[in-house]
Amino acid sequence: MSLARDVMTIAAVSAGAFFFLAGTVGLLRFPDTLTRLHALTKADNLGLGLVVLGLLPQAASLRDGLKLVGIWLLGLLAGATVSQLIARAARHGQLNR
Amino acid sequence: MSIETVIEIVLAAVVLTLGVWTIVVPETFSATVGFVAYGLLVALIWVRLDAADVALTEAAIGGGLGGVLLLGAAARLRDADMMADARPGKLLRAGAAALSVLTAAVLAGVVLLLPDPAPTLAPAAVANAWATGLSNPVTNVLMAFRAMDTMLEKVVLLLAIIGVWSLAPDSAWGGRPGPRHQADPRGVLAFLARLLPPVGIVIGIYILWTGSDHPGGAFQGGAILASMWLLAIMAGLADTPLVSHRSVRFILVAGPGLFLLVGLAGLLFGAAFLSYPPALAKPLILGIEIAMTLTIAATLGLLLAGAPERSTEP
Amino acid sequence: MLPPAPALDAATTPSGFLLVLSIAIPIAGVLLAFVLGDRYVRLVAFAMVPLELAITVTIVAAVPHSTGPLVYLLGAWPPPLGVALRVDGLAAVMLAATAVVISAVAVYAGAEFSVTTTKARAPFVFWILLLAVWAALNAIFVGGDLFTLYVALELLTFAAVPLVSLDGRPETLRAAIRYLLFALLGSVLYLLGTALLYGLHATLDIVLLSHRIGAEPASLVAAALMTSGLLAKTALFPLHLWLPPAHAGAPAAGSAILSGLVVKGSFFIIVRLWFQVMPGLPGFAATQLLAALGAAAIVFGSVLALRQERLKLLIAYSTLAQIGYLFLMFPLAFNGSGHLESGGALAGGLLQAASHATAKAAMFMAAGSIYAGLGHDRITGLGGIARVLPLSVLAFAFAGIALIGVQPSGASLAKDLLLQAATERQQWWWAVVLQAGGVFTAAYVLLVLAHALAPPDKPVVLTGPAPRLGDVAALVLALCSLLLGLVPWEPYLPVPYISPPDLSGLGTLSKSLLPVLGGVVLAILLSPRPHPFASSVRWKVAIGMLNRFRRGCCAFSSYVERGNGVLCEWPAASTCLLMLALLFSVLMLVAA
Amino acid sequence: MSGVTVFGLCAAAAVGLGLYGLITNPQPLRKIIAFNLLGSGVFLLFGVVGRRGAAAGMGNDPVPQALVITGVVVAFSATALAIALLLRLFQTSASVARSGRASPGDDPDQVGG
Repeated sequence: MSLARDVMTIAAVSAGAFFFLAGTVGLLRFPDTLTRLHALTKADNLGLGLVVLGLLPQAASLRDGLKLVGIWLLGLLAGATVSQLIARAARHGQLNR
Repeated sequence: MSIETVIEIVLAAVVLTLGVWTIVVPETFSATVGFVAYGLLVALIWVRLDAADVALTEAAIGGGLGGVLLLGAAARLRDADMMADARPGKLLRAGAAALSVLTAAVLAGVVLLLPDPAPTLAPAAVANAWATGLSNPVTNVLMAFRAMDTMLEKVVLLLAIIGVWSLAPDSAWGGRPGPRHQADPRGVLAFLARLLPPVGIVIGIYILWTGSDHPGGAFQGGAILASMWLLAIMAGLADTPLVSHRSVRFILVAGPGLFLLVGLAGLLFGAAFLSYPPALAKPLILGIEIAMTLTIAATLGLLLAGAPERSTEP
Repeated sequence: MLPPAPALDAATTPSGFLLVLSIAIPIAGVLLAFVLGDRYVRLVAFAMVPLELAITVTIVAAVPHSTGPLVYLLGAWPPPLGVALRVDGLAAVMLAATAVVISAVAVYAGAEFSVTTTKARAPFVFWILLLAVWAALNAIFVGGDLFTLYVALELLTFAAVPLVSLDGRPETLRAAIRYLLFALLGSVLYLLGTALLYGLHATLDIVLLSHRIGAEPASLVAAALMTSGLLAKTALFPLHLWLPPAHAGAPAAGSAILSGLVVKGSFFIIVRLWFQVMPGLPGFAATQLLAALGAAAIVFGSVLALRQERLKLLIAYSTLAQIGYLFLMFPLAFNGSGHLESGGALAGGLLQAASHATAKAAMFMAAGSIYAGLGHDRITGLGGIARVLPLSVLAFAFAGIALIGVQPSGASLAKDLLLQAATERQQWWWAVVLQAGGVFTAAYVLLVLAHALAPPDKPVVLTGPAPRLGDVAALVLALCSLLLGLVPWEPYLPVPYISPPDLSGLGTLSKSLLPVLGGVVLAILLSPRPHPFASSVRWKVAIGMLNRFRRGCCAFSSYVERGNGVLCEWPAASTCLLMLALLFSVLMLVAA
Repeated sequence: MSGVTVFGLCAAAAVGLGLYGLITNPQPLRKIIAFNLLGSGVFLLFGVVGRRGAAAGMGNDPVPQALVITGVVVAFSATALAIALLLRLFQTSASVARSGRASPGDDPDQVGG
């Protein structure tokens, strides 16, 4: 049982780490703000989600598990809002790089 | 070398790289962003040092509110070169670099020379925890053993507010701090500012409450409440209060005031100034912490809002 | 397990609760005034000042009757876990000086900072900060824990900085920023030292540390870092870049507090550190370096004071010189067995601090009255002022005479004590510096008085009413400083026997006259502007002969000014700070 | 134990970095950032000291932790005060310059937005 949990954790967290890596590379390499944002939100939403998913089997109690999911949801909310704001600012031409 | 040491070395290296970048990058705005990232990663170091209370504080201040403060200033001072001193010459910079490296080297040497096993007060703090009934030793130190420092620190916060307000133009004295923020009421910021505060307030209160037994406490909780308030202000849902308003003033002194009153009660009726009778210790400390959380939230929010700029008359 | 606390400290002493009140009452005043708001601020301050004064008097009266220091254990927790407050004789002297100066400033500022509907901001800030400065200083004087002292020191900085920029002009804002940043740099270095000390000894209590500390390299580095950080906050040469603009820019009552008291806070912590935490560690060379910086401060501060055009700046530079004077006691307290001895030299230093606090506050208050009366404070435009503002000029004169060290002022007793220590320790060079310091002081005081007593070029028109009550407060403060030498100091300070001042003797007369005469000569030689001294024919002849020499002196003083300009650049000053920290580490390591 | 040493060296380096920035950076805001960096190095040193003093079932001595929390609050207040001074100086010198030149410059109130 614990082996299955560990395998799932390793798989999901590795996948999450991969998305973070890809997102970071994209953030550094993509040419303009909107595409960079695209890369960043992938890392945030999917990467963080997968990491949280991977950690859930390791949670000691239901409360800890709920806290983990709460972190993911708050991360999603913040990420979505901030990317919206940045994208709007970029479209209005305030960020020219 | 264990995997943990490798992670720690990588973490330290990333933190230092960010630190170097923060210092040498030419644009002030980039330096500010670098500092925010630095602060968040330093919070991770605190976790690795097994100091979760400090990690929370560092994340709330170094990466959070401190970042907001610095970013706001960087945005407002975008082309403020007139305030800069002359750029020091190459020779001076080399000298300063040499001296800083030397100082860091001396410090590093001293750190390596610290005695082993290290002297510690942890056993004493744990052994005396009975006096308060709280099982978070950091809260015990802050609220009981070294309560004087905490009280003076709250007065420092109040003086910072007075110092910031003292910079108001005479015409705006008693008015509202900072500019009035306008945001699209159906925009995403306003949406967030409606959605997040209920959650944030619950989390802030939870962190205050859990601080008596687990990592957390008045300062960390207050910082979260302050950020919720600031979010509402930035989204245009709320305005900064009049600084002359009596209730604002009252909230700002509630924490240190209650602290002082409980302390004086201990002087008059109890064992000593800032001592708590063991039976009442927990409720008294919690009461002070609740008042302090409110005070801290208001203080941090107003510190970020800045000096009064708009006079009482519209 | 940790060794138990020494028996001396194990319990609160009977009147220990007074120490708590000495901090709690001004804090209560701050909180109350803040809530009640603009209209009642001054009222709260006026209620708190006598209360706090009474508590200080009680503490000072209680100290001689106690066998050791008065002790209070906060929360009944003994150190190292808890924090203790302690008052010994040194702290009592500083508490008393603070109480006297703040009370006088409160009387002085009563009229200037009254609340009117049009300007409520400045009075609100001023009165609250006055109480906050008091709370912070008392916490520094009675605090027995190095970290509590850090918080108190920050409290002091936060109370002092807004006083500088109270009028909101760009120059004073700039001065305030510079002051704040440099003070923060200093306090971070201090905090770094406390971190190291905690890592070594797991306590920050002053008494416990003094038992545990040894000549470990880490302790010495910590001490060096803390010392240099505190020197930055005390503005000892060459770390003085922030002081003159900050002290000259504040309103007069604020300047009196800043110059008279605020710099003494960090100075007092240095004294605690060197004399109580680690009397055996610094070694000969470090004490000599400290006093050498003091001597340089005397020369720089005095020469620059003589070159100022504005009275307030002159007084600010005089503070720079007087701060240097405070550091001359360190080598003189260094005895044959390699310890800093709490003896006559320490008494002299503390006495000098107390008399400078009173005299300098009085000087700034008098200068403020003069500024209010004339609408300017150009020194060359002071002619005739003695006739229209006699009280202000008298207060300035008394304060100046007290600073010069004319019998029976506190400064003269301090000088006697330090000179005696110099003879005992066979360090004649500091005796020379001590005497020269008196001559320099006389030079800039006499320069101002000569201008003030000179006949006016044109009739003097007062732009504002003369603040009578304020001038009386300044005068009382100046008289305090002038009579400090007559106070029986034995219960508080380790004063060795000194023959009582003999006011009529020939020796006394010459001792008082010599610095004055020397001062006249120096003032003529070093001040670049035309002199009121030079108006009489006889002087003209003398000066004609001296002219070449005078030109040389002027060149010297302009070099000093240029050098000062370089040192007052931010990078240079902060580099000096680091260099001092490293230098102190090296000197202490070599001595250990 | 070696993790503690790593962070101890990291703290020393952060102090050095902060000092260098504070000395050489001409802009006040950058000085404030450098001060914060310096401060975080000092706090980390406290943390390392506390971590070394782990005992009695605690991973970190609570006393230095409490000192750091107090110190962080003080440093934040200092930053806020310094920035307020800076913004006010910016406003006043801008308005002084404006009235001096009598030409329409940037209104500092509008820059913040």
